Amino acid sequence: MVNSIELDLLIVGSGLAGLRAAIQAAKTSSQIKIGVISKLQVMRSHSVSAEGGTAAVLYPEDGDAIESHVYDTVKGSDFLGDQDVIERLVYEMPSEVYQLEHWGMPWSRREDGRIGQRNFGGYSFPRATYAQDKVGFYEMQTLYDTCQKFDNIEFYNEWFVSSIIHDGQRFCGITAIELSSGNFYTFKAKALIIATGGAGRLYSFSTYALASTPDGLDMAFRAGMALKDMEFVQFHPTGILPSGILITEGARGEGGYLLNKDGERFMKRYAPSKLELASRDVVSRAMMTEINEGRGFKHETGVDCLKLDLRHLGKELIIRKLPAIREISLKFSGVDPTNEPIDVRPVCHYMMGGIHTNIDGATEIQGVWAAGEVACNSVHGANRLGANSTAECLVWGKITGELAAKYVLDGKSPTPFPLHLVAADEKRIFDGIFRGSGNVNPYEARQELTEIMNEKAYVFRNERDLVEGLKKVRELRQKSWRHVDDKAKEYNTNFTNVMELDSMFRVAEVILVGAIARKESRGAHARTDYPDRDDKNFLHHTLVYYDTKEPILKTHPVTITKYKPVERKY
Amino acid sequence: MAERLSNREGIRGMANPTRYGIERVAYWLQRLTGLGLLAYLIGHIYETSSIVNGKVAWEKMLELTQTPQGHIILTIVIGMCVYHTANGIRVMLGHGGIGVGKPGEPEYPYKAASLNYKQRLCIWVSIALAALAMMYGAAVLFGD
Amino acid sequence: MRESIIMKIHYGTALAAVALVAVHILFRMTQKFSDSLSYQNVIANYHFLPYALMLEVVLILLSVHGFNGLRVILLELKQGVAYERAINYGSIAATVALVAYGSRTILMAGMGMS
Amino acid sequence: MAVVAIPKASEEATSAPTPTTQPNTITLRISRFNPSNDSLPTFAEFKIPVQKWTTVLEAILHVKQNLDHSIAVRYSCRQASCGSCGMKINGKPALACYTKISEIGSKVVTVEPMSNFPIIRDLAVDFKQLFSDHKKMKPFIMRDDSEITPGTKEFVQTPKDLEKFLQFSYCIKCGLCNSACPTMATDESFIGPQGLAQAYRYVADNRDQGKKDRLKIVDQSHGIWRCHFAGSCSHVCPKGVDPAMAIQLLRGYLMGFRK
Ligand SMILES: Cc1cc2nc3c(=O)[nH]c(=O)nc-3n(C[C@H](O)[C@H](O)[C@H](O)COP(=O)(O)OP(=O)(O)OC[C@H]3O[C@@H](n4cnc5c(N)ncnc54)[C@H](O)[C@@H]3O)c2cc1C
Ligand code: HEM
Ligand code: SF4
Ligand code: F3S
Ligand code: FES
Repeated sequence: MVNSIELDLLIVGSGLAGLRAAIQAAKTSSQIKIGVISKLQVMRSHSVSAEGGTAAVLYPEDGDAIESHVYDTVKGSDFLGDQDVIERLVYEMPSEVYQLEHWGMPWSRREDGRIGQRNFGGYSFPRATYAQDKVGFYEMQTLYDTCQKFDNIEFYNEWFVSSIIHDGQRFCGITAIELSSGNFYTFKAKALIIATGGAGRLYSFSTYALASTPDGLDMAFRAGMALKDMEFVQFHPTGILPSGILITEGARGEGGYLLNKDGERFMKRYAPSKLELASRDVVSRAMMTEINEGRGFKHETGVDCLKLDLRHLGKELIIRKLPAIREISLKFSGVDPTNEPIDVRPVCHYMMGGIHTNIDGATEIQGVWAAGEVACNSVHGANRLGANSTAECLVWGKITGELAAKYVLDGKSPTPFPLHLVAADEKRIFDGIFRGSGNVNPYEARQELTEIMNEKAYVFRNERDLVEGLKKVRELRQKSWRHVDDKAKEYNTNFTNVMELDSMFRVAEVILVGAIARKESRGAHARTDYPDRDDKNFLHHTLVYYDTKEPILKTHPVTITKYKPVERKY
Repeated sequence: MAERLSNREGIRGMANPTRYGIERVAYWLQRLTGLGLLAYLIGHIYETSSIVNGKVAWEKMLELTQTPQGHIILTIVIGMCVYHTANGIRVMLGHGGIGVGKPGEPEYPYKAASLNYKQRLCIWVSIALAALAMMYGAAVLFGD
Repeated sequence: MRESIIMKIHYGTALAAVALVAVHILFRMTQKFSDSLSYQNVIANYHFLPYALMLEVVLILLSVHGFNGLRVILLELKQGVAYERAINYGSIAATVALVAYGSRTILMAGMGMS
Repeated sequence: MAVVAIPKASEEATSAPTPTTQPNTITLRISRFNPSNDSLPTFAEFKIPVQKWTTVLEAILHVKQNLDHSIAVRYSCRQASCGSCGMKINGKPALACYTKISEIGSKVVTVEPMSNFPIIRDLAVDFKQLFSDHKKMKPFIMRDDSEITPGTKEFVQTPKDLEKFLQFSYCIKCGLCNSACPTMATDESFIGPQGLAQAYRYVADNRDQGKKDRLKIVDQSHGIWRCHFAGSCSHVCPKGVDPAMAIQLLRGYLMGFRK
């Protein structure tokens, strides 16, 4: 018999989006029971690593403007962002910043006691609101701590959610494993918010937390929801070697230079006006071009890289404004940025794509919303601007939290719970994975998969590589890695790791399929064989649906309100 | 059993002063000397109570303490008393938030401001004072 | 009682004791240490009322401080409602007992009952 | 045009990070214990290769991935910002992802679960008490107008005001302080340095008005007075939070030394 827990609203994921949604739902009604379920403990989600800032228009009196933020984002998205969605983000953001401030967020301050903002890539005004260089951490802490005010939010720490259960139209519940005991549970509820974050661990060189695997994307995908625009993967220009830990764009925002082997600030040749602060896709491509043309450095690990120079900023500024950067490079690379440049290389950093939602974050299943990085409401289009993602998490956390709570209060009569789906899922994971057998080490398979992605679907892509990558992924997937050698029930992360791998294969395939189909270069998706943007044939979103054989591709129109696509220059 | 399941370090962990720097040693000494002084206080009151039983009883009691062992114990008590008093005053001020440093933005590699040199100096001074007092006391006691 | 009040007493007794214990020890130093402990001298001390009173005060201060210190240690060693209640009342009882026993000496020696 | 020239497919150089320097070999001893099957923890030993930048977490994951899949260990960010990977490394509490094998200076590295937390399995420990004590400290801004209305701007807070509590906001809830504290070693009801430091973090925030409430909460028989300023918490804190300072400053209010 499967254990069962009944709640009103389920939120899967305790990152920024999940926590913001929980607070909003709890504020909307103290009557509904809210469960925040995460495979990690609270405050361990990837969001704590966000460093640089959160974009918002706070100072119109100093020259910033809503329209400017909207246009910067539209342009950053290479015109693939839905403009109504972008407007919503920009309009909602200032109050989110103030709300966080009222909840205790330690935003860095100007001398006059007002909130501080810094420069960020792709913006025409310094509007990245910052709290040193630990923005995501402080936001998480503020939200988590604020959650403690509410008695109707319950945290389920270290529960691995495996599937979404619905009756074809309406949401019914989820299945999950409690890690500490290993027991399998059903959660029944009226509404669900998926906030499981990004999936950057699909790449071997990545800024993401080790837990950022596509389980959430995959559970929605398997449940019949579309994944949208998955081919757009952002590569951040400055991942430190050898670990791939992020050096925030704030480092360039404060005035850092990128240098090649000749000591040249090469960005002047690629983006003469914005230089290092052009949008990320542009900078990453410039860096890979420098490296490919032989002007890179060789790191002692054998990897090609370039240098990020902060020395001219002065020790005082670095310590005050970029303490975490200094700490990371001292600790993990043994380099003190106050007197030595840092070795960096473009690194997998963000997924523009995600679960297809509308402007409200609603998915195609009634009662299911998605928020944060896992969702794709098309606010980022083909390339996200830095500092817009934590913003997205906050805004759609709030929106979906409120809508889901209201939906619960509306109290549609429950449909009979499809117990057979629970049984099927139990069979899938316990018979198919836990009791599986084989001789391929799943961890080696995972390593190989992520290396294929890194090689074949990196900053520059082409037909041959992508097709070969897809073929390799499919071959690898056929191998017998689907087994769990750890037979214990308690805290069996071997088991969850293999489930994660299972989801990685499906989502990697979606990325490759989408990338092959998009025969143009737009935003983060740069094809050497189709170097130009093609608005005639590809100004649309990619939707991918699950099918037992091969994923099914569809398209979806882009919403354009004010800004017609033009050529993108920085 | 419960102790193991909760994985608490237990008394041995509490009473092990070796791992976390001089502040932990100071804590440990404060406890030890506190307990030692309490034991002495009880003994001392028992000792002095003999006076109500007359001169003979009193002198018999005194004799008991005026042995080399008795002198060693008294010397230790002197040391304990001085250390516990001096360090006690440091701890008391610390508990009131005095001399524990000022909050700021710590720089990596982090050094806790509350474990500052003033605190460490005071600890060493307490230990040194106790040692001096013990030497003086021993000189007086054994000098007789 | 609020813990802060108890602990203020703990610190207060300690501070007051510092001064008084110093006097007590200095009395031992007014002459050769062993002479100071001769029966006559000690009895004379007890008959000197201010000194006897001071001894009484020191006795109370140190008993309160010492047994409260012991209570703190014991509270930290083990937890449980019954245990903690026993420790709390036990330490009060021990304090009272020690003070009573010590006062008996001071009283009897001071009144010249021996 | 500022668009980046895209190289021909053939010109692309792809390079996966493959180390070229020679690895060292060390012995990693991992404490193994599953309370439902075992009566006592045991050690499993592994010989593994390490580079100069290899962290203890990477070493453990190397074992998990290649030698024994069943090791239970908690991790996430691998950059000392999530607080998952606290454990005892050669006897002292530390973050595994923040301790390089090369800085330990020993050929044998022993990892055990943090003390003072119940063991779930192997290196993974139970944080229920820490989270619930944190919640008891009312770790949020207490004032009537903490929800904004249209047009609300920020509460003014100068960099100086910020400095009074920012340091204590660094806490990543890793629990190392609680595992080092001597009171925690025996006192199951003690709030612990993590919670007490967070109580001070909010008290010291000029936007907060909940000082009285929180002082009352910590002023209990297993509250703030069970800290003896042993400093071990600050000694092991990986983020420079300095809980010992926070606790003494908070107690300053109760002692009447601070207003
Ligand atoms: C290093 C780095 C720096 C960044 N800096 C910035 C920045 O400066 N500004 C900015 O705007 N953005 C930044 N970003 C992006 C931003 O941090 C993320 O997009 C955002 O934090 C995502 O938050 P989230 O709430 O969607 O998901 P996450 O924080 O990733 O949370 C996902 C949650 O889902 C849970 N989960 C996942 N799968 C399951 C499952 N199967 N069962 C149960 N639970 C599950 C996880 O446990 C976790 O709690 C940065 C990203 C990186 C990698
Ligand atoms: C006269 C000077 C003294 C001073 C200034 C003093 C000060 C202190 C202080 C500040 C503490 C609290 C330590 C803490 O909470 O961490 C303490 C604890 C203690 N004191 Fe004293 N004390 C003195 C004398 C004595 C004497 C004479 C005795 C014996 C009767 C004694 C017994 C104890 C005990 C048992 C403790 C508990 C130890 C602990 O909690 O660690 N003290 N003292
Ligand atoms: S205070 Fe420091 S050691 Fe304690 S939980 Fe917070 S970060 Fe960890
Ligand atoms: S180690 Fe414990 S005793 Fe106090 S100073 Fe830190 S909480
Ligand atoms: S893994 Fe996040 S702190 Fe070590």
